[in-house]
Parts: sequence; C-alpha cells; structure tokens
Amino acid sequence: MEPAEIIQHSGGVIGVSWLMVALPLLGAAILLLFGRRTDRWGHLLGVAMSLGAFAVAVAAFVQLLGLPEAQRRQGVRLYEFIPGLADMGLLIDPLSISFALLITGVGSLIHIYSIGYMSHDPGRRRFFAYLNLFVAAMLLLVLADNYVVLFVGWEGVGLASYLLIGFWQFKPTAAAAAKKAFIVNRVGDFGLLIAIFTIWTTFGSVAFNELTGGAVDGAISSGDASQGTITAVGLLLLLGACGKSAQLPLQSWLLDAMEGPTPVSALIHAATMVTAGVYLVVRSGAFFEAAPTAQLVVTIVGVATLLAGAIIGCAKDDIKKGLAGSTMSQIGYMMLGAGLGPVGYAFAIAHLIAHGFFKANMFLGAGSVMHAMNDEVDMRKYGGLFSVMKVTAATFMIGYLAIIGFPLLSGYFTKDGIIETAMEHNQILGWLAVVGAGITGFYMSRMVFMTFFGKRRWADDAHPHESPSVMTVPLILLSIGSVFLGAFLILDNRLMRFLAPAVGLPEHLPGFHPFSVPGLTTLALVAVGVVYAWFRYGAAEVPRLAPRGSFLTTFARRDLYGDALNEALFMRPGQWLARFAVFFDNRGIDGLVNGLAAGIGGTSGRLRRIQTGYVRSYALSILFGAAVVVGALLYVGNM
Amino acid sequence: MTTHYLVLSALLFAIGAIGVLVRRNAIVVFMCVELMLNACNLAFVTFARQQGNLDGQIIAFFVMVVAAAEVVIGLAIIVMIFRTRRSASVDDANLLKY
Amino acid sequence: MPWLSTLIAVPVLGAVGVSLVKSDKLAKQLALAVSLVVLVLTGALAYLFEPASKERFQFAEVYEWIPRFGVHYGVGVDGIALVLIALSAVLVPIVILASWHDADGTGAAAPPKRSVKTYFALLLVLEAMMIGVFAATDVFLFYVFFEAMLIPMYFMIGSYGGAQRSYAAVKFLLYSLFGGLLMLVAVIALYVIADKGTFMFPELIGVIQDPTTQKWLFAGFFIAFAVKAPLWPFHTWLPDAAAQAPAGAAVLLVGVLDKVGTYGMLRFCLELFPDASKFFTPLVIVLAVVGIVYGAIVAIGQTDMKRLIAYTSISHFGFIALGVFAMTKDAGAGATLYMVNHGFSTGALFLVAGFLIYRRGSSQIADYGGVQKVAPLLAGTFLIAGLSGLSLPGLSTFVSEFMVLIGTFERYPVAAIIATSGVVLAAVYILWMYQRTMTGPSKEPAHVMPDLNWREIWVMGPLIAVIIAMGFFPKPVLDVINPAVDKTISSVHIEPFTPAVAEKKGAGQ
Amino acid sequence: MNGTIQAPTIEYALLAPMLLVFGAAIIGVLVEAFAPRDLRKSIQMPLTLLALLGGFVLTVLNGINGLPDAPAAMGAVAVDGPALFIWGIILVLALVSTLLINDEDQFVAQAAAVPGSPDEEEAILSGYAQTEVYPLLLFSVGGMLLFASANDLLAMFVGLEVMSLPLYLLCGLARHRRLLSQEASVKYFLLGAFSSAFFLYGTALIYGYAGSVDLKAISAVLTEVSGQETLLLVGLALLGVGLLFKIGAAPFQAWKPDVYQGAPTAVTALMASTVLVAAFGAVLRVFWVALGGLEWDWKPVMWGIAILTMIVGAILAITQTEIKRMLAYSSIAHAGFLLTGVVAIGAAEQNRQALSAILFYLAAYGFTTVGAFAVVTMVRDAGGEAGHLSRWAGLGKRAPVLAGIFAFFLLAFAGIPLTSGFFGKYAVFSAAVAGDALPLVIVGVVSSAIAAFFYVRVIVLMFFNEPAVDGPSIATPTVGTSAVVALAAAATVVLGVFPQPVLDLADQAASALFIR
Repeated sequence: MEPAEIIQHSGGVIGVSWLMVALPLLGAAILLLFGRRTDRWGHLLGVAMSLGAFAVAVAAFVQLLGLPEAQRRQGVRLYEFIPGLADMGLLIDPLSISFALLITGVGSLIHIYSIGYMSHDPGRRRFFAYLNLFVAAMLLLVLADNYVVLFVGWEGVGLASYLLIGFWQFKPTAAAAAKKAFIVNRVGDFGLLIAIFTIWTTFGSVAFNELTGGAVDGAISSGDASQGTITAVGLLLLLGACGKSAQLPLQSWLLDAMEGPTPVSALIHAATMVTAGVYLVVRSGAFFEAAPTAQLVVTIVGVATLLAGAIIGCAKDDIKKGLAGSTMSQIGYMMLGAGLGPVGYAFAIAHLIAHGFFKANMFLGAGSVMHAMNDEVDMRKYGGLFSVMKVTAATFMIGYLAIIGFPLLSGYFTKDGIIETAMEHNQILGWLAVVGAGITGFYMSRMVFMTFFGKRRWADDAHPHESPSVMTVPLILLSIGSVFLGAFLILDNRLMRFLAPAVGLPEHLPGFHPFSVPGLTTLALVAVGVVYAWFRYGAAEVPRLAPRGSFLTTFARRDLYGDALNEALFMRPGQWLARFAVFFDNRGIDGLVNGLAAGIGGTSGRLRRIQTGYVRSYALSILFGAAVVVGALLYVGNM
Repeated sequence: MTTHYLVLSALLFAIGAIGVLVRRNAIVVFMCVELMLNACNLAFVTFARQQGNLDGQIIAFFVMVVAAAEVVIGLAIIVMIFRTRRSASVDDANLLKY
Repeated sequence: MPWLSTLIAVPVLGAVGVSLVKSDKLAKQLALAVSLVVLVLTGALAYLFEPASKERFQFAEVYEWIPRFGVHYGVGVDGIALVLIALSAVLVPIVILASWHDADGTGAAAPPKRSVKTYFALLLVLEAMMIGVFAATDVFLFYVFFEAMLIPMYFMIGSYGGAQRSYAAVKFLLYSLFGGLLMLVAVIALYVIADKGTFMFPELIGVIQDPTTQKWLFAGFFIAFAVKAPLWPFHTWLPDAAAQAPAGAAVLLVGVLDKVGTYGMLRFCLELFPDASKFFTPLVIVLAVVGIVYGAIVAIGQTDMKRLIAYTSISHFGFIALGVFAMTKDAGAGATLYMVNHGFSTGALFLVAGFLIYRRGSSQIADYGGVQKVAPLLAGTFLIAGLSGLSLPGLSTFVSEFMVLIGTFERYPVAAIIATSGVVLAAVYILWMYQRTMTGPSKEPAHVMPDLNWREIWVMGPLIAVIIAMGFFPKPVLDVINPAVDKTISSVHIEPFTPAVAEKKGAGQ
Repeated sequence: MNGTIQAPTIEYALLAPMLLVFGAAIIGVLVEAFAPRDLRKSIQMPLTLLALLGGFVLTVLNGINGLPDAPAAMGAVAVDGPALFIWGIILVLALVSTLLINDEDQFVAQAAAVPGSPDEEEAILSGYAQTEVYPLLLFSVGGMLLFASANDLLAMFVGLEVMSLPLYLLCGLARHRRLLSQEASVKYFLLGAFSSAFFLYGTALIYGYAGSVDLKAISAVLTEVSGQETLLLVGLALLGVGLLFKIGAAPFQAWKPDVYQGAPTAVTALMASTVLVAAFGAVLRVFWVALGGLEWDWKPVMWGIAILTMIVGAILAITQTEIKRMLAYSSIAHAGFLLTGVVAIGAAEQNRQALSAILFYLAAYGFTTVGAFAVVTMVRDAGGEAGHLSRWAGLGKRAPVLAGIFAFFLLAFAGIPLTSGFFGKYAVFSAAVAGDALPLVIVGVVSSAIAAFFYVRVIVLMFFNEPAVDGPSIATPTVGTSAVVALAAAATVVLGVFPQPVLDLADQAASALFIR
C-alpha cells in the first residue's frame, strides 16, 4: 500500500499543533530573555512547557486515531517561509506524531528528572532554557512538512546539542566536545543541503507531499530524473543522517558528547536527537525505495556502526561512554532497519521508540549513580551499589534486560524484528547483526556487574545514597515503558499498520515467530555474552586501574582510532592548510600589492637622482630631449 | 648660395648649445646662449633673402632688442649670485636637487 | 515630497550641526537624534513603497546637474536599493550608539584623543553618501558618491583607528581609488560610446550592443566593484582596514560600503552589459567560489578577532557575488537579501568584538578566555552574532545563503557544491573563535570584564531582534526584493530555471 | 611694392587689457624712479591691483561686445574666445597672487645686498622693500597676455620673453633662504634663455619653410604640397621644445622643481598658475592653428611626451620631502593630463569639446594651485616657511581649519569627486576618449592613482600623525593671504559642485575655436 495523500487541515487540535513547537520555544525565550529574574521558578516553567507540548501531542494523536486511515496525513500550513521555495508548514501523520509523543513524553520525564539532577547547579535556569529550545527544535524537525523547515529544526537541535554538551563551558573538554559535535554534524548537513538542492532542481519542490514514491518513480520513468540522481539524493541524505545519528564515518562526536550533563545525554544523545537520522531516512523512503544502491549502503552503514558501537562499548570504563557506545550500536540497528523498506521502517521506529525508553532509563540511572558517587563516572570505582540504591539499580536492570533482548521485554521484540527482516534481505548483514546482539549482551552485562555487583571499589569520600523521588519516579515510568512497549508495538504489527499511511505497508505483513533460527541464535549468543561477562566482572575481582589490555581492547578504548583518523586526515592537514593560507595571503597576495607600491617608491627614489641639481645636466636633458623630438618627428614625418 | 649661411648658422647654434653644456662660468654659458640667438638671427636674414621678403630682417632686429634685454637681466642675476657666492661657476649652484 | 533628497539632506545638515555645537555630549546626542530621524523617514519611505508598482524606480527625482556632461541629479529606488538604504538607516543609529566612547580616548587600547564632534559628523556625512549611492539613478552621480564615500571613511579609519591606522587608511583609499579610476574610464567611455548625451541609468540600458565594447566596459566597472566588494584576489585591503578601523566604522565599512560593490555588479554590470556579464560569468563564479573557501580557510588561521571577522566577510562576499552572477531568480534575490543580512550579522559581530576590545584593549584572540563565566550576556550576544555568521537556520543569514546556494545549484551545481563546503568551514572559524575567547577557565576576575551595560544592550538588542525576525519571517523583505531582482535578471535575457520535472514547477507553495 | 607704406591699424579696444597692464607697468617703473621710498609701496600696490582688475573688466567687456572674426594689430594678436578666456584666468590669478606678494615677509629688502651682510640687516631694519616686484609682475602678466594671444611667432617670442624675464628676477628675491632663491633664479634664467633659443631657431626654420611667421600663413602653406619637409619638421620640433619647456613637460621639466622650490612662494604661486595657463594658450595656438595640418606628424610624439610627463610627474613626486617641490612635480603631472587634451585634436566639434575642457581644467587647476601655495606661505618656522614635510606632521591638530582646507586642495589635485579637480580631469579625459586617445587616458588614470598616493601622504602627515614638539607656527595670515585661501577654496568647491556656469563660459569661448 502506498502512503496516503496529504490533505490540508486546520481543524481541532491538529490545527493548533504548532503549539507543540511554540510552547517550548516560548519557554526558552522567556528563560533566556528574563535571565536571573526567572531563576527561582525557571525550571518549573520549563517542565510546564514541555508537558504542555506533550498534552498537545497526545490530543493530536487521539484526533489522528479518530480519522480514517486515508486521512491520517494532515498538513498544517502556517505561513510562507521563503516565497516560491518553501512554506512554514507542519505535517501531522502517524510517523511524525509517534516521534512527537516520544520526544515530548520522554522529554518531559527528563525535564522532571533534571529538576533534581541540576538542583545544585547555578546554571539550572539556563539548562532548562536549552532543554526547551531543544524540544522545540526537535519537534519542528519531525513535524516539518518539507525539507527546508526540516533542515531548520535539524540545525536547531544541533544548536541545542551544542549548547548542552558545552553547558559547563568552563571545562575546556566540554567546550571542545561541543564544537566537535557541531562541526561533525555540519559535515552531515553539507550532504543534506546538497540533497535538498538536488531534490529542488529535479522536482521543483521540497515539500513531502510533492515527493511521493509515485512522483519519484514517475520522474525516473519519464526520464526527468536519472536513476543516478535519485541514488545520489539517497546517499547525500544518508550522509546527513550519519552526522546526526553518529553513524560511521561521522560517529566520533557522540562519545565526546558525554561531556554534557547526564539528562542531556539521555534526552539528546540517546532518546531523540541522535535518532533524527533514522527519521530522515524513513521520511525519505520514497527516494530510498527507488534507489536500491542507496538502501544497501544504508544497511551496510547500519551494520558497521552497530558492530563498532558494540565493540567500543566493551572497553569503556566510563559508564556514560559505555552507554554512548551502546547508543551508537542500537542506532546502527535502526539504520539497518530503515534500509530495509516498509517492513524495516516499522521495526526501526519500534526499536527507536523502545530504545528511547530503555536507553533514557539507563542514562538517567547512570546519572543517579553519578549523583550518588559525587559525579564519579569510572565504573572501576563503583561496584556493589545494588544494596545502597535499590530503585536505581532495579530500573537500570530492567533497561539492561530490555536492551540485551531478554525475552518478552521491549528490545527482544524490536531488535529481533530488525534481525529477522535483515536476514530476509541479506544473510551476511543478518548474521553480523546477530553477532552484534551477542556483544551487546556482553558489554551491557559488564556494565551492570561492574556497577551494581561485586566488591565495593568506592573512593574513600563516597557515601552513595538513593536519589530523590523527583529523579526516581521518572526512572520507574521509563522502566515500565522499557518492559511493555516492545510487545505492544510489535505484536500483530500494531505500529506497522499505524504507520502505514505515512510510510506505506508491505504486501505481506511479517508474522512473529519466536523460535526461528536467528532468534534462538541471538538468544544463545547473548547468553554467552552475559555469562562471560559474569566471569570477567561479576565473579572475578575488577582491578581499580584498567589493565593494559589486548590490542583489541586498546583498539576499542581508542574508539577504533576514529579520532586519530580524523586528526590525521582532517584536523592536522586543515590546520596546516590554514596556516599556509594565512602565510600565502600576507606574503603572497598582499605581498604583491605592497611589493608593487614599494616598487613604485623605489623607482621614484632612483629616478629622482636624475635631478642632479647641475644646471648643465638640465640643459643636456633639454638638448637630448630636443634631439629625440626632432628625430621622432622626422621619423614619423617621413613614414 | 644661401645654404652656406644656413649651415653656418646651424654650426653657430650647435657651438652655442655645446658651449652651454661644457662651460662652467655663468657668464660664458650665457654668452653661448647669446651666440645661439645670433645664429637664429643669421638664419632669419638668410631665409628673408631666400623668401624675398623683409619679415626675417625685421625679426632679426626684434631679436637683438630682446637679446639686449636678456643680457641686462642675466648679468643682474649673475652678479647678484656672484656677490653672495664669490663664484660664477654654475656648478657651485646646486643646493636644489633631487 | 522629495523623500530621497530629504534622506540625503538631513544627515548632511545634521553633520553641520554636530560640528557646530559646543559640547561633545551634545554632539553625540544630536548625531543620534538625526540618525533616528533618518531611520523614521526611511521607515515611512518603505511604508509608501509599492513593490508591485509598474514604474522601475519610485520616489524618482531628476534634475539637470551638469548638462554639459549629461549629468543629472537623479535619484529613485527599486526594491534592491530600498532594502540597502534601509540597512544603512538602521545601522547608523546603532553604530552611533555603539561608538559612544570610541572617540573619547577612553577604554583600553584607545587611540590618542581626537575630536569627538568630527567623528560623529563624519558618520552622518557617510550616511548621507551611503543613501545617495544606493538611490542614484544616474551613473555619474553614482560614481560621484562611490568615490566621495571614501573620504569620510578614510578619515574615520585614519584618525580614530588602531595602531596601524594610517597604513590601513592609505591602503584602503588608494586601493579603492585605483579601482574607481578604472571605473571612471569606463564611465567616460560608456558616455562617449553610448552617445545618448545622458548618464541616466534607465536610458543607458541596452544601448551598448557591440560585444567587445561591452566586455571592456564591463571590465572597467567590474574591477572597481570587485575591489570594493572585495572579491578574491582584490581583498587584502579589507582585513587591514577593518582591523584598524574603530568598531563602528568597521561595521559601516563591511556592512554597507562594501555592499556598493556587489550592488553595482547587480545593478550596473548585469543590466548595462548583459552579454559581457554572461561572457565573464564563469570567471566571476570561479573568483567567488575561490573567495568563499579561501576566505573561510584564512579566517580559520587568524589570531586577531577583527581580522578574522573581516576574512569571514570576504567569504560571504563570495556568496553574494556567486548569487549575483548565477543569474537565477532565487540566487539574485538571495544575494540581495544576503547583502542586507550580512550587514546586520557582521555588524553585530564587529560591535560585540568592539565591546570586548574596549574592555581589554586587545583584539588578539589569545588574550581572551572564559569570558562566558564573567560576562554571560556579552558571550551570549557574541554567540548569536557568530551563529548568524555561520548562517544557522532560524537566523536571517540562513535564508539568504540557502537561496543563493539553491539558486546557484539550479545553474551551476559544481560551484554550488564547492560553495556549500563553506558551511562547514564557517562552523569551524566561528565556533573555534568562540571556544578560544568565551569558554574555558576565565582569564581574569569578573570586575575586569564587566558584562554588557544598558547602552550596549540597546545596541545589540535591535540587531539580534532583526536577525531572528528575518530568520523566521523573511517574506516582507523578499516581497520587496523579488520584483526588482526579476526585472534585473530578465534584462539579462537568460532563460529562467525550470526544474527537471517541469509540470511540478512552482509547487510547494 | 610701390614704396608707400600704409600705417598699421591697431584695434585699441580689443587690446585694451594688455595695453592697460603694460601701461601700469611703465607707470610703476616711473614710480620706482621718482616716488619717495616710503610712498612707493602704498602707490604700487593699489596701482597693480587696479591695473589687473581693470584689465579683467576690459576683458569681460570685450567678451560681451562679441568676438572679432579677424586677428587684431595687423594679424599679430588674435583676441578670440580662447584668448579672452585665458586672459580672464590669467588676470584673476595674477590679481590673487598679487595679494600674496603684498605680504612683506616674502621678499628681500634689498636684492643687491649680500645675504647676512651688515647692509642687508640695515636694509631690513630701515624697512626697505623691493617694490620693483610690482612693475615686474605687471610686465610679466602683460607678457603672458601677449604670449597666449599672439597670432604670429614673432609676437609670441616677444611675449615669451616679456613674460619670462621679469620672472627670472622675481625668482631671486626671496627674503629667506636667499641662496636657494638666487640659485633658482640663475637656473631658471639660463635654462629659460637656452630654451627660448630653441624656440627662436624653430621659428626661423619654419619661417624659412613658410616664408612667414604668421600662424594663418603657416597653416595655409602646410596645405599645399612642397619639398623640404625636413626643414618644417625640425622647425616644428625646436619650436615645440621651446613651448614644452614652459609648461614643464618631460623631458624638459628639470627646471620646475628647483625653481618652484627656490622662488618666493608668492612668485611660485604666480608661475604655477598663470604661466602654465599662458603657455598652454600658446601651445594650443601653435599646434592647432599653425600646425593643425601636421596633426598626424606631431600627434604620436605628443602622445609620448604626454605619457612621459604624467608618469615622471607622478612617480618622482612620491619620494619628495619638500612641500613646494612636491607641488612642482604634481604640476608636471597635471601638465601631462592637460597634454592629453591637446592631442585630442580632431574634427571641429571634437576640438571645441577638447578646447573647452582644457580651458576649464586650467581655470580649476589655477585656483587650487594658488590656494595651495598660499597655505604654504602660512606654515612657518624661525627661518621662514617650514617647507620640509616632516614639519607638517600633526598640523591638523594645531590648525584644523588651515589643514582641512589644504587637505581639500590636495584632494582636488588628486581629482576626488565634488572638487574642481575632478571635473577638470573628467572633462579632459572624456575629450581624450572622444579623440580616440583611450590608452592615453588609461595611463592618465593610473598615474593619477599613483599621484593620489603623495597627496594622501601629506594628509596622513597632517591629520594622522602626532604633531612635532617644536612644530612650525602658523602665521596669522594677512587679510590678503586669507582672502586668497578663501577665494581659492570657494572656487575649488563651486567648480566642484556647480561647474556648469564655468563650463558654459568655456564652451562659448571655445565655440568659435581660434580665429586665424
């Protein structure tokens, strides 16, 4: 089934769905403009705005459900943005609304959590302003009804991420990480921009409702657009997606991004922003489905990243970096799914939503742990925390089980779906995904054992305690989601059929068969991973200082030498180039200009010596001149 | 056979010009200039004869008068500078240069 | 009512008044008042302006000035001129407010005390000339303003600038003068060859037919504009001038004066010499693209804030020239909008940098650090200005840059792609500068670096407001620009862009 | 030839200005001879002014009465449009310069006295003044009038000498730095005489070729074919040398810097403005009227000379450190710009354009120059004027108005719009372009870009540099001097903003071109 047509609508809540963007934006504006005056109640305003957006989203969702399938793509045109090019318009359809719910829902929970987490931070008001700004931008991104507005949101979240990663600007590492994140993202944006240009020059429009699969196929068949063009569009979009979603080769920024406060890592760098790439690919399905090559590349990138992330996750002692690696890996799964057409879309989105919950859950859990351990992040200094902070531990454990795909928890359904679909497309990719799952089992278990079990390896001044309820309640809510969402979304393809109007529906819906070969293999591998982790980190003694480790370990610790590569390939040559350019500009071009001036000056200095001051030499010059003139005239005259 | 006169006048003019270039004493230099003027006079009268009209000869008279005036001025100036510098060499006067 | 003449006359009279009043304080206030009056008048002008009007130039006034040379005092505005005049009218009061103490010799690293009155008088004279140069509909009148503008700016740089001021001022003047004189030859030749006995721009359109002549005249005009804009490789005067000029003057120099160059390309090169323009397009586009990348890379390598900003502008002027010579609707409109936006955004950057330098007395990036901690407002405005410099969506500069790029892509994809890489480089130079100056451990106790005071907030506030407003809602401005640009592009007689999927054209509205 | 000589007819009315000036000059001499010393000045000064003023009025009247269609005084003097215009300029500029001369401190008390000798001190103490200056000036001006309007080469030669001889003397009369002044005088004299010899020999050869020195007759002869081209060409060349020397075209410019620097500034002002005007009048007459037929022969040479002159003037000026010397080089450059107008000769209409352009340029440049030198007279040291540029540093601080005006003059020289200089350049260059001399114009603009550098340099010194500790004092200007500066500034502004009236006047003057 093809996606439904978009129909313009402005009634009911959907008509005012722009409030979803406006409310948080307003919140951010107020908090930033009125500054210190709002310090006392700023965080509350932030939460309120986020909850308001959530309310609108839910209402819109309900209204959407009330409509017949064919009308479930509602466009809301606000105003002409760039005359002749793009409108400021929103698109409320199953896809965007699912994201909206995730963003506002998880976002609100994290807002609430932050009240507690940032309570001692002087910049809390600013923090909430940025969070609101992020929510607004993210919603604009997913609700946009054309690529230009999407790009506005796209960069908006980039900005928010920049501000939040660098929230503690006085930490040079944080500032550097923020800059790195933004610049790497810009590389992706470069691709996205070119993609938009190509789309515009090919189709004369950037609006989603003009760029349906039908339009694309029509363009190809009529020869208006070559297959190559469409493939190019796909790959360029993918480049953009890689930037946002920290997929290879633009993954390097995500691990550094952990410099930001933990709620930020949870919201932006786990639950929502980093999944924007997946959204982009799914939203642009029309192009990818018409360009198999592009699709293949998407899946390859996905698999490569999911392995890379998993491997990195294995070697990290910093709990947040460990989680970051896992995020990379999970998004890899989503990418893989997004590269597999309508079936994959559904699983990808399902995994995305589930991941949003359990990863946010675990990040916040980690935050709670850090909160308890005076911001210690090194898991080698944790251990045996289970007993002192039960809620945190329990919720974290639920997230853990969910992510490793423990049967009947969220991850089990969603990840399995992706693996199954991948198998159908391409055995190799499928099996690699399975391996990835196994590694996941290992590194996540490692994290859990090092943190909550084994001997206490705390610093002497550490007096861990359970976090306040303002922090634990969100944890609980999120863990509930982590448990049930997967089953809810996957069983009898609920999400797939819901999304159908937006992304289309495959001819034959996939059934759910838990005892397939890949499924069982996955479980087995995960089990192996868990057990191995138990022996390495649960039962055995964990040294407080990291051992040198094998080559593979170092390889993983160094983020697979991603940074080293960037440094060698881009940073150093770039700096060298800049220095050379400056030199060239000063000595070369400007040197030419000044040299010319100096040259004239020098000539003048020498020439004026002719003016000897001797009257007789003057007379000579006159006579000489006369002779020349005579000669010249005779020459000309007798020509 | 007026050509000889023209050649002569050309010669005189050249001699005068060369003199201006080679001699140092202001008076002599100035005399050379006068020589040039008189070369012109010679040319004028010669051409007057060639052309068969009187203009040239009249011009010659004018030139003499002008030359006389020039002498007056010139000598005045040269004497003035001689009194200050105690020298009439034109090469000594080169404070103004470059 | 002769709107434009009034707009030109008011600042001139104001300048006279300013130079006559007794106290410096009074002079400043008077200058500010006058500039505000001009702003109000411009507002009225913009209000009365009819974008859809049939006539090419509105509020037109034409009087014979020098019949002997066919020179008229001819002024009038179309959309392009209007927005640029508006730009000047908005910037001048802001600059006056921002330079309140620039001439008093207070502040760290201030040049020796100079006449305050003169400074503000010069500012007003400059404003008059800026308005005049954009309003001129007579080529000769345009040239007169074009050259005369140099003098006040020359004195502002030379007497109120930094340590290297006289070198910078002379370099600026001579460089521009050289370009201007070449243009003078072209102007003369244009008059002689056209043989119309007039310099009125509308009557000269399409008069020069012979391709060779067109090429030579184009060259004459273009070099002058390329020096003014400045385009690579004629740019080296700008960093010196901008770095040495007082912040206020730098704003007007980069924000408005240089626009005369790109404005001239759009108005005169394209319309008077369409064929030559088409002939030279490849060359110009190469220069522009080189400028974009080159300027950005050199900016990355700068150690001096003002020089860095100057180089970013060189990169941006590359974008504008690219848009002008892509000769598509979108690119042309984008370039025009870019002229305006760049004025505001670079203006903002220079002013904040100026505030910083006023506090610390050094423009060396290395001398700063951790400002954000002690002066968050200052850092915040700096960041916003910077983000507009890297044309972040949601800020005005994005719209124009996007339009330029997409419009260029319509006709010259490769150039557009290379130019787009400037987007990445922009992020590098801006954010790196921000990181080095504003973040990290702060280099001194808070009292050394006070946060923005109210005057400075009133300077930055309007700028940022405009930048954000035009970032989300550029339509009003674009509606003024578009008709004028369409006229210009259509006079070049180049087939308009149509998307590959023709029947889908104009969709997405 | 029946032996009867009919008396020559003299159109006194037409020649009145010249006659008046000469008459006044002679009266001046008599005054010197008979009036008591302490009265002389108070007689000479008004006499001179009145004579020049009267001359101007008469010139204007001539203009109003309409132009004659034939030369006056048996074809010796052509009082035509250009002549009247040039006369007007010369007389006004001379009048203005006289106001400068009026300033005692300029001139030596007693030229005969040896510098630093007791009798000089005594002369100064007893307040002697070399009042011969005034008649000398009048003679010189009279000479200029004749020189610019002479319609045959003899009259022109006489005019040349009558103009030059008094100037030779005037150059030597500076009160301060007398050695320089005398040196300038002697150099100017020797070289002047030398060059006029060339002029004269050229005349002789042309006479030999054409059988007449009457311009009309010469041009008539050129039309009919004949042998002996060489004679003509050499004559033309030497004649040209004599004239080009006067306008200071390269390679005959060597005298200009030295003389301008050495001479009393008031005299420099007079020379820089009026002599240039008169000389160009003569040049135009000779080359357009008499030798117009040879256009294709002399044009290329003139091109070369024009280019050389512009370049040399601009380039050598850059490194000058003496203000008057710098202005001298700048005037060389300007002579070059004017020459581009001279080569713009062509069809009648074209000639009208070019001629009026040159006339306008001369007027504009003359005023600005006088003004500039007037300012120079006011910036003084213990030892007279502070000529060295370094002394001008920071003048903008100590005398903002004066420095401002001077800067304005410099900008006018540089040809910045809204100054008279700009329109002068524009007019000449556009004439040149119309006359197919585009390359010349390009050289012109390039060299004026170079020239701009040293004008700007002075502005930098005055405004952007800190004043020297013992900077020069600014002499409280006499009424005369300040009047001159004001007048010149006004002229520079007016001609720069509303040039139309003067342009019209120049057009009228040029409308009938030269009468033959």
